[in-house]
Amino acid sequence: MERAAIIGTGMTKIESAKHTETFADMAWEAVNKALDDAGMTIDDVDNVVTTSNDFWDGRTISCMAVGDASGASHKNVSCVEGDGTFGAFYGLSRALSGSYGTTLVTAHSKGSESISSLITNASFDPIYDRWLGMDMISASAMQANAYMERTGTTSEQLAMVSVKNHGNAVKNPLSQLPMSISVEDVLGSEMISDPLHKLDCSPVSDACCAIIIANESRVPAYSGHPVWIKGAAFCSDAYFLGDRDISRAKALTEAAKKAFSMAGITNPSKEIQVAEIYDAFTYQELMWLEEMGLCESGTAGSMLEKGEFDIEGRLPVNPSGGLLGGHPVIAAGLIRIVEIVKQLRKEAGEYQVDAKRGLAHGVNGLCGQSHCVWVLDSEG
Amino acid sequence: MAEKEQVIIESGEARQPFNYAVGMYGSKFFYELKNNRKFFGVKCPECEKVFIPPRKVCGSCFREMTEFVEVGPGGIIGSFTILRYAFIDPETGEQKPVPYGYGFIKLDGADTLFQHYINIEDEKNVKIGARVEAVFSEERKGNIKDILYFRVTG
Amino acid sequence: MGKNRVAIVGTGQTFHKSHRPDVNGQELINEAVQAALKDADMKINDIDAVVIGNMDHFEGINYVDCWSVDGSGGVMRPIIKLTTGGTTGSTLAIGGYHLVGSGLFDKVLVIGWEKNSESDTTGAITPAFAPVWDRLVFAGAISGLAVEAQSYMAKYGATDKDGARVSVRDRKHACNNPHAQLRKEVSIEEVLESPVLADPIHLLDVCPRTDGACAVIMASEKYAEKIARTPDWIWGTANRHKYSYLGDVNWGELDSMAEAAGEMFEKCGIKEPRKEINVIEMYQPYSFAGIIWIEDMGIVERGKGAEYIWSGATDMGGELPINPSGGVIACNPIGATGLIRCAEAAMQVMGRAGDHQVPDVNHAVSTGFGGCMWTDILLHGKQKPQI
Amino acid sequence: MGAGMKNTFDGIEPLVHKSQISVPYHWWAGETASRFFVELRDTTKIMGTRCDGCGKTFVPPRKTCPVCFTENTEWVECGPFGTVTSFTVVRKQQEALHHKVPVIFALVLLDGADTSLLHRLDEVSPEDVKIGMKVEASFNETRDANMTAIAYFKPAS
Repeated sequence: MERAAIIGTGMTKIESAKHTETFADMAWEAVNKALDDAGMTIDDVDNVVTTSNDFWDGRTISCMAVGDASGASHKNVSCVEGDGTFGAFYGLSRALSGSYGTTLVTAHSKGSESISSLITNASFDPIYDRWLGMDMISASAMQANAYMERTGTTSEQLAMVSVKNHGNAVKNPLSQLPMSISVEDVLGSEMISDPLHKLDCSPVSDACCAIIIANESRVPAYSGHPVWIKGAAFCSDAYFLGDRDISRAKALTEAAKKAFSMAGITNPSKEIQVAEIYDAFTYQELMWLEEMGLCESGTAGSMLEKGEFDIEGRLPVNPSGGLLGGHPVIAAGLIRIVEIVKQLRKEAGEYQVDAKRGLAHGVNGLCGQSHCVWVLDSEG
Repeated sequence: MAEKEQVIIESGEARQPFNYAVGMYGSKFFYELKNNRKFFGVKCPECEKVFIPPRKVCGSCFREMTEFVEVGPGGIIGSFTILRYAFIDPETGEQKPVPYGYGFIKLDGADTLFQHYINIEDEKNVKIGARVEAVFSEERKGNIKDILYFRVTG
Repeated sequence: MGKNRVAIVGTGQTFHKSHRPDVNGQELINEAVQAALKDADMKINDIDAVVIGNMDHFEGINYVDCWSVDGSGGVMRPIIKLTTGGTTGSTLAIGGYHLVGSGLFDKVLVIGWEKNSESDTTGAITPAFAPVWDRLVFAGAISGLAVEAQSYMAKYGATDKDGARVSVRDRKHACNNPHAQLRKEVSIEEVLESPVLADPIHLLDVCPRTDGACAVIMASEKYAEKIARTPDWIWGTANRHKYSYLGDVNWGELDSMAEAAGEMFEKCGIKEPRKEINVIEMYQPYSFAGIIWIEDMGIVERGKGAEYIWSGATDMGGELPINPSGGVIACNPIGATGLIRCAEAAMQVMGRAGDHQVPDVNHAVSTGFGGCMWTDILLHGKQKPQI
Repeated sequence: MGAGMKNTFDGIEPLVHKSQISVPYHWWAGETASRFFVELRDTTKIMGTRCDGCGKTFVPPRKTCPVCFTENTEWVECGPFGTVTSFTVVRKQQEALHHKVPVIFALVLLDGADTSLLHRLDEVSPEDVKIGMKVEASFNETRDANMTAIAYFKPAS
């Protein structure tokens, strides 16, 4: 891959409900923060990619709400539907194709405006599965059971992910759910769908996030501190849950392998120094870590117990608090990228870790059907 | 002949409820509409266009707008059509009554057009450029239906 | 212009129909995909990545990229969804162009599809617009288009007979396209006598409701000429998706077309589009657009659209044939429609358009339309573009 | 937001527009799913399709193999017995649910199939459900041509 960097980032605070703000209001805030961060004006942006989802937004052409407020009025613009990491991937490809030097990528969502059980139920196949009444939580719970059965991971270990990430969120002023809690608090919280308690699940959130990607030739022109994109790849598994071994995430393994290979990484568990990954549910942090090759299969739970994924640990995972600290669907993956950029620029404040190379991860679909993996580096 | 039967899976009522944030600009608009029967737009500090509905950003100039400007209540028909075909209204899940006049109203002092119903009882007077005024609902709740429709005044 | 050359090396379409009860959505998609693979003489395992799109509320399926993989070939492959409303199909084509142009993939499968028979089309398209302001009175695509036609007619004195002439052209062209849904000639009188849907638009002025899918395979320069004898090189793309509210639109002129076409022709070195372009596949969902939008595209002067249409210049055999496939008036599976324009333009350049082939095509233009009066545009060419 | 805007919006309540998108859908099952549903309704047989290319038997059936794109023409009867490959017990009433909690969802690998079928378990206490347990399909007395022809799966007799 040719060289490209993230030269600016901006995001709103993640909140449970931004009642006073429209999608456009949120986009305006995130985009201007990213422009300021990069030392750019909107005229320096060659093209725009927005990321949204028509179901979550309750709008058939959801990108229409944010184009003007994202500065796209007189520019080439497109819209990815799915997680923000996928939007960023398309933004990257537009910056690499030579057509544009810089791409502004945004991602937004307001979970507060819809009923997530109904929105995610609409992801099930209408002919065979939807009538059952499942949603993202019950599907994920089924995956959690399969993963725990295969690896012997325990409910206590799941709970420790919640304790760690909500604890990390205390240090992140943009996080929605900073909490100092114990394993007992998690296990004692309401059982939603076995084995997932309320505190095993990420919250419903509102936020918008923006990044600016530049190809190598344009990076030096701006004052922002660039973070280099070393690898980016995505991959999808089969659709029907019954077609997959849902205790595994084959597509993640494949996407990570490709991203690592692009970045010249041969031993990811040693070479990746910080990871922001898609912990929509506690078990996912452990399962994704194993499946992307950052630890051996079945060992994430015990490594977590030893503190290896803590902010001070060997491989800090979700030092920002992750999705458990705030889960604006669609924006969530782009926020993971922004958090890694903060870490590599040493701008993460109280949750700063010591890292030069980091991994960001996003997910589309039920039970992690489709994954996007980014490897970022502080040096070119 | 089992293979020949074409099965249809019906969704039944596939209702997705939403709580759309109106935003502060829109909330101010509806406050003035409800309490004072006044229309407000917002003016771009750069191109000086007055936008209705009011919103934070002038897309063309990429500038934040802060100056509210009263517009209307009179205006002209900027463009219109008369809808004559039946369809399902997604806000109710039921057939929308037709025909109805669908207008883009250029309120006095505004640079963009405001969409609403146009009364078509006197259809021959409904044309581009005709002067119109808003007819308000007696019981106003702070939403777009506080205006019943626009009617041609001459 | 891009630094890596990108070409279309194969296209596939379903035989578009008003409804396809014999297949579900995934199976419909698969028909187009298999047709494109066959056209390019490739296997699904040759494909590096898939780009797919539609409009969610027509079928009511969330995360269509994930759901589609049984038919789209996305199993254990990168798949990404792009969606921008009516422009989705052309947005997908532009997406495939950039994904290949980036050097990240060599062979990309681009898929647009829609099963419009599975919902109420107007009911499903109304939520495209702002819930607080626009949905109360909005009534689907036709209402906005009627407003455009009214505005143009008021300004330039065009009549509904002018619109009818465009419909007559496209419906005649469609008779030569085996994939078109409506293949029946009509007369001007029949158009004018058909029921009025929204003044001044008659039933026969507008597109039908369609189930269909289209797939296009794009390849990098390294592979393009090995796969196709005459690849269709993409010279450039541009688009404009401005306005957030329908009332912001400058009704009667398609500003997005003027801006996007202007940018694209300039960066591709096209100085006299009317002379340099040999065929246009335009996303023209109703007849009056055939008059108005060629003015915005810079083919003819403002107000001269109708005269140009009546001259026969845009008919098959004319100076600049428009919509040899029959266009959108003959067939409109919305999420596929913009991509069908791209595929048809590619077929013209590659010499694979069969009975609706325009002779000696050097440059073709395809467009997409949708959203809040938005435009996408692509320039296709037989020669390799300069980079 | 600047101080000036704060004054402009003094006393203005932020409004929320309560609305909905209510569009009914009728999805064509297509010939392959139609045949599956008609068999379920008329004969209570659970039919899968076998891919000639990779040899896998798919339930629900596929017209074309999702992996190798081979047309699947061979129909194979599967079940009615099978094995639970995963499950969950939903404890909190969610909007999408049609039954009262607790509701047990499960993936069932039917005998003779290579993919699992997503369905519901009943006639079993939530505490007794285990991955690996043997179950069988329980059919409704009156059946429509859709997935509800199978009422649920229950512990194998």
